[in-house]
Parts: sequence; C-alpha cells; structure tokens
Amino acid sequence: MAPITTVHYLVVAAALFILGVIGVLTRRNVVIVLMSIELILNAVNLNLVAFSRLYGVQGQVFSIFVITDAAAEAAVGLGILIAFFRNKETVNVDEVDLMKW
Amino acid sequence: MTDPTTYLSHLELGQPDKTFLDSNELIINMGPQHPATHGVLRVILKLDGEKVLGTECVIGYLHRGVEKIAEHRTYTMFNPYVDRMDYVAAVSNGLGYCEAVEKILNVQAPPRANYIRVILAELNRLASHMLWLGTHALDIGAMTPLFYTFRDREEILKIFEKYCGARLTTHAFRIGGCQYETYEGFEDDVKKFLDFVPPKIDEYEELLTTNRIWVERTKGVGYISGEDCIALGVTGPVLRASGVKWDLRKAQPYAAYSDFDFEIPIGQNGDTYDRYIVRMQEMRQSLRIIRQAIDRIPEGPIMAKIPKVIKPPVGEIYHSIEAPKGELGYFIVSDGSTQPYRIRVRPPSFVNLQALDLMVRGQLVADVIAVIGTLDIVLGEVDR
Amino acid sequence: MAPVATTFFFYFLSGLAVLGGILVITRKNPVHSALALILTLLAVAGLYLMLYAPFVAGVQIILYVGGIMVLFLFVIMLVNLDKSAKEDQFNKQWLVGMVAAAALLGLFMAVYLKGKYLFPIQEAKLPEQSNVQEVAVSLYGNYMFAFEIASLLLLVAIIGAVVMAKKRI
Amino acid sequence: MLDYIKSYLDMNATPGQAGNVFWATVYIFVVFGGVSVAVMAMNWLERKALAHFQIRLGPMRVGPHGLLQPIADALKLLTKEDIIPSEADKFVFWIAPLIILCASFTVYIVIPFGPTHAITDLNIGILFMLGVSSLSVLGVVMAGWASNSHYPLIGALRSSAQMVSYEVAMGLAVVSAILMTSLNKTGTGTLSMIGIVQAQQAQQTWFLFKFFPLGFIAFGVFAIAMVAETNRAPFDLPEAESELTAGFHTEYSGLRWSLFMLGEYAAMIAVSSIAVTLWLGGWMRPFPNALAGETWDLVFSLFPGFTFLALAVFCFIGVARMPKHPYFRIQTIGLAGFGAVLALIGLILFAPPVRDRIFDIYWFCIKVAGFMYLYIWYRATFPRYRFDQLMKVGWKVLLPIAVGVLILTAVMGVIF
Repeated sequence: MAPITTVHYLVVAAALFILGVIGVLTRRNVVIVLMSIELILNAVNLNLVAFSRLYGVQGQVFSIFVITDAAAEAAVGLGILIAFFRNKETVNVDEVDLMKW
Repeated sequence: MTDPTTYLSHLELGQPDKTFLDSNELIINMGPQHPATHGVLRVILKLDGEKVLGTECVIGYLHRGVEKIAEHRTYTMFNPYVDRMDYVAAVSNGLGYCEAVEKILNVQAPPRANYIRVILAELNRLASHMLWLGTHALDIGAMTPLFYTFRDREEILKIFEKYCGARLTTHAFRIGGCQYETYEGFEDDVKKFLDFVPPKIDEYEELLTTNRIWVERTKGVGYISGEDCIALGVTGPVLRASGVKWDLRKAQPYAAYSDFDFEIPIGQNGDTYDRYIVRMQEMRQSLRIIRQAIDRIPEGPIMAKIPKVIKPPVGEIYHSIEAPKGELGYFIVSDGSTQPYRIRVRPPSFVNLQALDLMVRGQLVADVIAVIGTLDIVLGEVDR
Repeated sequence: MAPVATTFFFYFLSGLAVLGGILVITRKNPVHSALALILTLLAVAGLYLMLYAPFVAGVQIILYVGGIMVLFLFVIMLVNLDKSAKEDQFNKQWLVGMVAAAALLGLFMAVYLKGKYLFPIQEAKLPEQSNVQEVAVSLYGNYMFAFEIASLLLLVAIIGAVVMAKKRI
Repeated sequence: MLDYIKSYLDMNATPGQAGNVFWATVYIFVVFGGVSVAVMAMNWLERKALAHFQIRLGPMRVGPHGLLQPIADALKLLTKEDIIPSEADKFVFWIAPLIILCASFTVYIVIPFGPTHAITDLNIGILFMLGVSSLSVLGVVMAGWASNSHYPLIGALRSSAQMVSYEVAMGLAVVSAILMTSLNKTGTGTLSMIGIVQAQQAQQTWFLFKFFPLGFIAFGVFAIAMVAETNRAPFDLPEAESELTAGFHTEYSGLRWSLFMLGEYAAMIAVSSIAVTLWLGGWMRPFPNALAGETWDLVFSLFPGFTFLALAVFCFIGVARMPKHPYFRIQTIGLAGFGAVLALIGLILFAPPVRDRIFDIYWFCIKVAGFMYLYIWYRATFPRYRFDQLMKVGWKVLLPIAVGVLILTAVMGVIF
C-alpha cells in the first residue's frame, strides 16, 4: 500500500465535513444538528493538524482554539435547546418559528 | 399495580420550581422495597430534579388487623399481640396495654411490679433508640454506628431473654402486674449494664455529634415547628425536639414514674439534628431512671389480685404511655364480656408519619431519607 | 518512538471515524448518535496521535469526549425525547440539503485534484517529544492575544448558557 | 531467548519507548493481570477491614479467613443470570460497563511502577490519564440512561454532574504539580509520568513537601477530588444505597455488574497511582535525600522481603490460632501453605538481582496501598454528603483553593 500522506488525511477530513453538512442540512433534531456541527469542527481540526505536519505547530494551536470554540458553542447551543424545549416541548428545528416567546 | 399518578391527583402539590426543567417532573416510587424506608413503607415522591415537590405515603403493606383480632380474643389472650406492633419496643406496648386493662378493671399493680415495669420499659427505650440511631446513621451513610449500637442493644436483649425467655416480642407483663419475679442476678446484670452503656453512648456521640458531614446533613433538615407538631398530633422526641416540653412520664405519670427524678430533654430548632440530640439525651435520662429504680426497688408481691376470668365492667377507657416513639394510647371499649368490644390503638409512628410531607417539601431526595429515619417509624406499628 | 503499522492504523481509524460520522447523522435516537460521535472523536484523536500531535489528541479526549459529549448526553437525558424519536427524522428540505452537500463534495474533489501538488509531500520533522513545549510556546507566544480572546469567549459562553438554561436567575 | 530477555532487562527504557512490541504485550498482560488480582485482593481487604472497623469478622467461610471469597464471588457473578430489562436500550445497556472497564484499565498504560517499569511513557502521560479516566463518566451516564428506570437515571445525572465538577478541581491541582516540574535550569516541565517522578528526584523532594504547604494543599485537593471522582464514600451519592438503591447500576446483575465493580476498583487504584506519582515521589523510596547512601539503600531494599515475611508470620499466627478441630484441618493446611508461599516470595525478594528490580515497584505499590486503606477508612467513618453540599464543596471550596494554590505555586516558582 502507498504510504500515508497528508492527502489521505485531507480526504478523511473532507468525508467527515460532508457528513456533518448533510447532518446539519437534513436532520430535524436540534441535538443531532449540534452534533453534526461538532463533526464539521472535527473535520476542520483534522485538516489543521494534518497541515501542521507540513508547516509547523501553528495548525495544532489553531485546532486547540477550535476545540475551545466547540465547547463554547455546545454550551450555548444546548442552553438554547433547553430554553426552547421548556417553552415548546419539542426539539425539532423546523418548529422553531418564533423570534420570541 | 395502580398508576402512581392516581394517588397524586388529589394531592395539592406545590408549584414546580421554575429554575429547573419544569416540564420534567419525575414521579418516583420509593418503596415498598427500598433499603431506606424501614420496612414496607411506600413513599411516592414527586420530584423536580432532586427537589421534592410533594410526597404521598402508601401504607398498609404490613397490615395484620391487630385491632380486629382483639375483638375475638379475651383480654389475656390479646396481650401477646400488642408486642407485634412496635416490635422494637415490645415492652412498652405490653406496658400500655396492661395498664389500660388494669385501668378499666380498676386494679393497681403492686409497687414492685411497677418498678420492674419501669426498668424493663426504660431498657426497651434504650434498645429502641439504639436501633433508631444505627439505622438512621446508616441511612445517612455512616455504616459503622449501626454495628456499635447493635452490639450494645444485644446486652439489653440478653437481659430480656434472661427475664422472660424472649428477646424481641417479650410479652413481659401480665394484666395486674408481672408474671415473672426477677431472676437471680437481675440487679447485677442491670447494674453492670448501667456501667457499660454510658461510655458507649459517648462513643456514638464521638462518631456523629461533631462530625461535619453529619451536622451538615442533619442541621436544618426536616424542620417542623412546635405548633405544627401539636396540630398534627406528633408526639415523642419529634415534638420535644421542636421545643415543646411534653412527656407523658411527667405530664401524667403512670407505673412508678412519679417516684423518679429525671429531666425531659428538649431541642429548639425542630430539625433532624435536634431530634438526634434529644434522643441521645433521652438515652442518658433513661439510664438515670433505671439506676434510681434498681437502687430503690421494693420487695413485695408482683401480681395484684385479679379475677381468673377478666370481665371488665361496661365502659370505655383511654390510657396512654410514653413509648420510645411517642404517645402510645389504647382505647378500650368493653361490653362487659370477656372479649373487648373494640380496641383502638393510637400508635405514635402512624401519627408521626403524617408530618413527613410537611417536613420534606421543598427539600432534596436525600433529606427524605434522613427525615424518614428521624421520625423513627416502625411499619408494624403504622400498619398494625 | 516510531509508529508501527501506520497504514493499517490509518485506515482502521479513519474507517471508524467515517463510520461514526455516518451513524451520527442516520440514527433515530440521539443517544445512539452521541455514542457514534464519541466513536468518531476517539478515532480522530487516534489520527492526531499518528500526526505527531499528542497534545491535541489529549485535549480532544479530555475536552471533547470527557466534557462536551457528557454535556450532550446530559441534555439528551434532561429533554425527554421519547416522543420525537417516533417522528420523521428528516426535514422537508432534505433533498436540497443532499444536493448542496453533493455540490460541496464535488468542490472538494475539484480542489483536491487540482491542488494536490501545491503543498510538499515531504513532511516536516516535528519532534514528538517536545510537542507540548512547542504548542505551549506558540500558544503563549505568538497567539497570546487569541488565547486571551478564547478565555473571554468561554466566559461569555458560560454566562450565556446559564442565562439560557435558567429561567429565574 | 535468554539473551533476548537479558538484553531487555539491561535496557534503560520502557518497552513502549523502545518500540519493543513483544515486551510491551508482555507488560500489558502483566499489568492488567496484576490489576485484576489487586482488585480482587482489594475486594477481600475492604470487606475484612471494614468488618473489623465495625466489630464484625467479615468473610470467614470460604477459605481460611475468607481468603478465597473473591474467587467464590467471581464464580458466583459469572454464573448468575444476566438480566437485561425488557424496556432497556439493549446495545447501550450492553456497552456501558465495557466503557467503564476500558476507561479504567487503559489508564494503566502510562502508570510508572518504576523508571523502566511502565508499558510506555507518553509525553502527554498525565493528560492522557485524566482524559481517559474522564471517559468513565460516559459509561455511567449511558448505564443510567439505558436502564430506562428512574433510580438509575437520577444516579447517572448525579454522578455525571459530580464527576465533571470534580474533574475541574482535580485538573487544577494536577496543574500545580506539573508546574513544579518546571523548576529546573531549563525551565521546561513535563507531562510525562516518568518525567514527573524524575523531576522530583532531581529536585530532591516529593512535591508533597514542595513550597510547604502549597504542595500539601494541592495534594489535599486532589485527594478529596479523587474520592469524589471514583464515587466512593463519603461522595458515593451516585450509588447511595439508602437513597437510590444502587444508583446507575441498579438494573445490572451478574457479569455486567461485576464489570462495574472491577472498573470502579481499577479506577480507585489508578487515581491513587496518579496521586502517588505526582506528590509522593512515585517509585522513590522514603527519604532519598535525608537518608542517602549505600547503607540506607540496602536497608530500604530489604523492605519488600521483610513485608512478605511479616505477612507470612501473620499467616502462621493465624494457623496457630485456628481451632484444633477436624473441620478446620483443610483451612489450617491452606493457611499454612499460603504463609509458606508468602515466606518463599519474601526469601526470593531478598536475592540481590530480584531485590534491585522489584524495589521501585514495591515502594510504588505500598504507597498506592496506603491510599486504598484510606478509601476503606473513609467508608467506615463518614456519613454521606448530600448532593447540593457535594456541589458546594466541589465548586466553592476545592476549586478556589486549587486556583489559589496554582497561582501561588506559579509565583513561588518565579521567585525561587
């Protein structure tokens, strides 16, 4: 088999990214949409780390920032989800049709 | 099995707390098979997260119809049955029943019998409180006191066994006095026990009284005010811990209690910690009573003159004593025959259990456990 | 220490990652999705290790799997989803979404095929033993400002999450 | 073959570092087997010690003084019916104990029993340990959720909140210890477990006594947090028997339940190992600075042998005190045999080549065993915290203390 190069990692990252995009665009459940976003962020991280093999450690530093961002996003997203669920008893994105309640 | 919500439907449960997910109230069945309900008590808890919004006690899993049985037994035959109600304080049950029948017969037990009764009843109070302490501590998570208290309770049970052959359901007293004279060496045994126990009580207190976690778990938990206690008919250490100085041994002395010098320990805060302290003090006071009784025990007969066949006059009588758990009362209606027309027992546990809902509302699940423990209920007595 | 059986582990881990990703977006039950996501995250952490980025791998496990995913599971348990699990899981625009995703995939393919030769195949020699030090120097040196901003972001997120999740503060 | 083994024994690296797959596999089997045995021994010891705290005897029937009780328990659990509630989510229910088990066993990969006695030495060792041990939360949450029952659910919610909260204080305490490793000429610290112990060696002190009392406080925070992290008394609310029957594993039985127990005890040993590595000098013998020199080295290297001989003497005392009744004959012989085996091991441990290699492992294990005893002691002494009090302790007491210690350690590190 051919040695594993950066391109291989990029392909995996692209696959994860596409899966994440499909999840975000097609699923109704907010929780799964949030998880798909995590998938996308992971794909990005994998790209960053793969490139850090070529260009130095900055990629890894950026991936740490992305993980921080993911934590913040998950916290706020799930907070919104709870607030939403409390009011509408549902977690489906297409039922989020009010700007305020 | 009935749907638990049907029980709750008639309950006026508090408004859910808006700080948590109020759409997610949990209804939990605690018991009848649960390690911390002291038998077969079933408590339906309505929870908001960990917070208790309301409780409903479902009792009757141990109902044996003791009161109904009484209507088909003679007065003497019914005597052993009462031991099976509060089986950790059988002597007190027997004492209350015998005194009630004596009262309706209008006879007096002789002084020596009364002294023996006091000694045994106080020993029984110690045993009951020890069992309470062990299980209560176990509920709150301290395993070790259980074994210490059981070790010391064993000494009391040994005395009972030597006296009347039974350890738990003693059937120690008869209508009109005591059946057995004290055995040889009874006084020595009791005196040895009196020297043996105080350091042990100190040991329990060492383990718990100043233990930070114990104090945090019990202080301010399960608060009940004196007024609420009186309104609900709560008696015993629970009432006294809320600051009401009410003890039937002082208020309406029975047996030989008027002869002794002792104090009624009371608490101020009415929380679980105060109830713990009050019971610990009561154990010391019991020792004090036993010591006085054993020093001054008079000679004489142990049985009053009562007819072979007990046929009380027509009438009704209520007599209550201070059992370890509170006021234990017997209401006897006699139709002049050899069998009681009706006997109604006022069990302290049953009445005290009413306070559970009031005490735990707005507190946490863990506090329900602590409060059930601190109420010191015995399901045999609650369900009868 | 040189990695052993690199090819095998790469295909194994990336296979797991992609499998987990597929499961995430297809499972009905969000808990199963979360488990699949955990699988993906762990596999990606393994890929980080293969890329000589042990620190990122550690952070991935400790933060993502130990923190964020527990948060997800916690919330899934709090919001009772029994009812919604029986409903249709895909929204009405799913076809459009798939087309968009396919278009994106096409774009990626095009970029890869065209840009494959732009970057060097020869990997830079990053010393593994001092990886943590290098990341630290970079993080607290060049990217100090970004680091502080990230901490601020987390603070904002904490406040935001508390405000959102609590009705009465 | 012999040469191969010999060449390895002379090597100065862990098998992982050396890239030696064969020896790494051997080490994995030895360590995992050792941990499993330690868990069984711990089980017996806990029951015995707890019983003696509580004026009971504990297991006495299976084998002399219940020595075979863990084996009997294991057999019983293995042959027990494996019940999966009909409403449970089967797959999640099935996989949850495995996750806990894997999480608590994987940690052992980086635990250094000696300078070369570790499966491998990752340069993110401590981060790896914290990360992997935090995975067990997932198992707990999944077990509670999959059981589809109220008590496990509450237990799981409690324990996930508890473990995540205490991880923060634990992590900060660990960071202050790691900060201490950087107090050398180059100013670079390390996350490697072996590196941390070597830093203590280089600085001639256990980190427990570094910047007294800072190291002490950090250690205290960690010691409390690790009890909470492993859900042991007095922080055992997730499985508070009197409240939630058995918490998240209420619905589990038989083999799966035993996997939970195995995982719990393995996690206890693992976090104790972290504490020992970080603050108590890992494999170092006591007082390597004050009592230095050849003589003291020799004296301390005799400890393992003497320990086993002492255990053997205990066994022989037990043999002497056995009732002289035919019924107890097999037990007496068994106990005597056990004592003889212990004495033999003790004598083998006196032999210089063994002595020099076992020395580090012995001191490491003894320190961990001290923590195990503490766990039992806590359980016998303390009542259980309530959930809000637990959270209060975690966030309002331990966390500020840990942050304060971290800042003070940094300041001290800059000054000195």
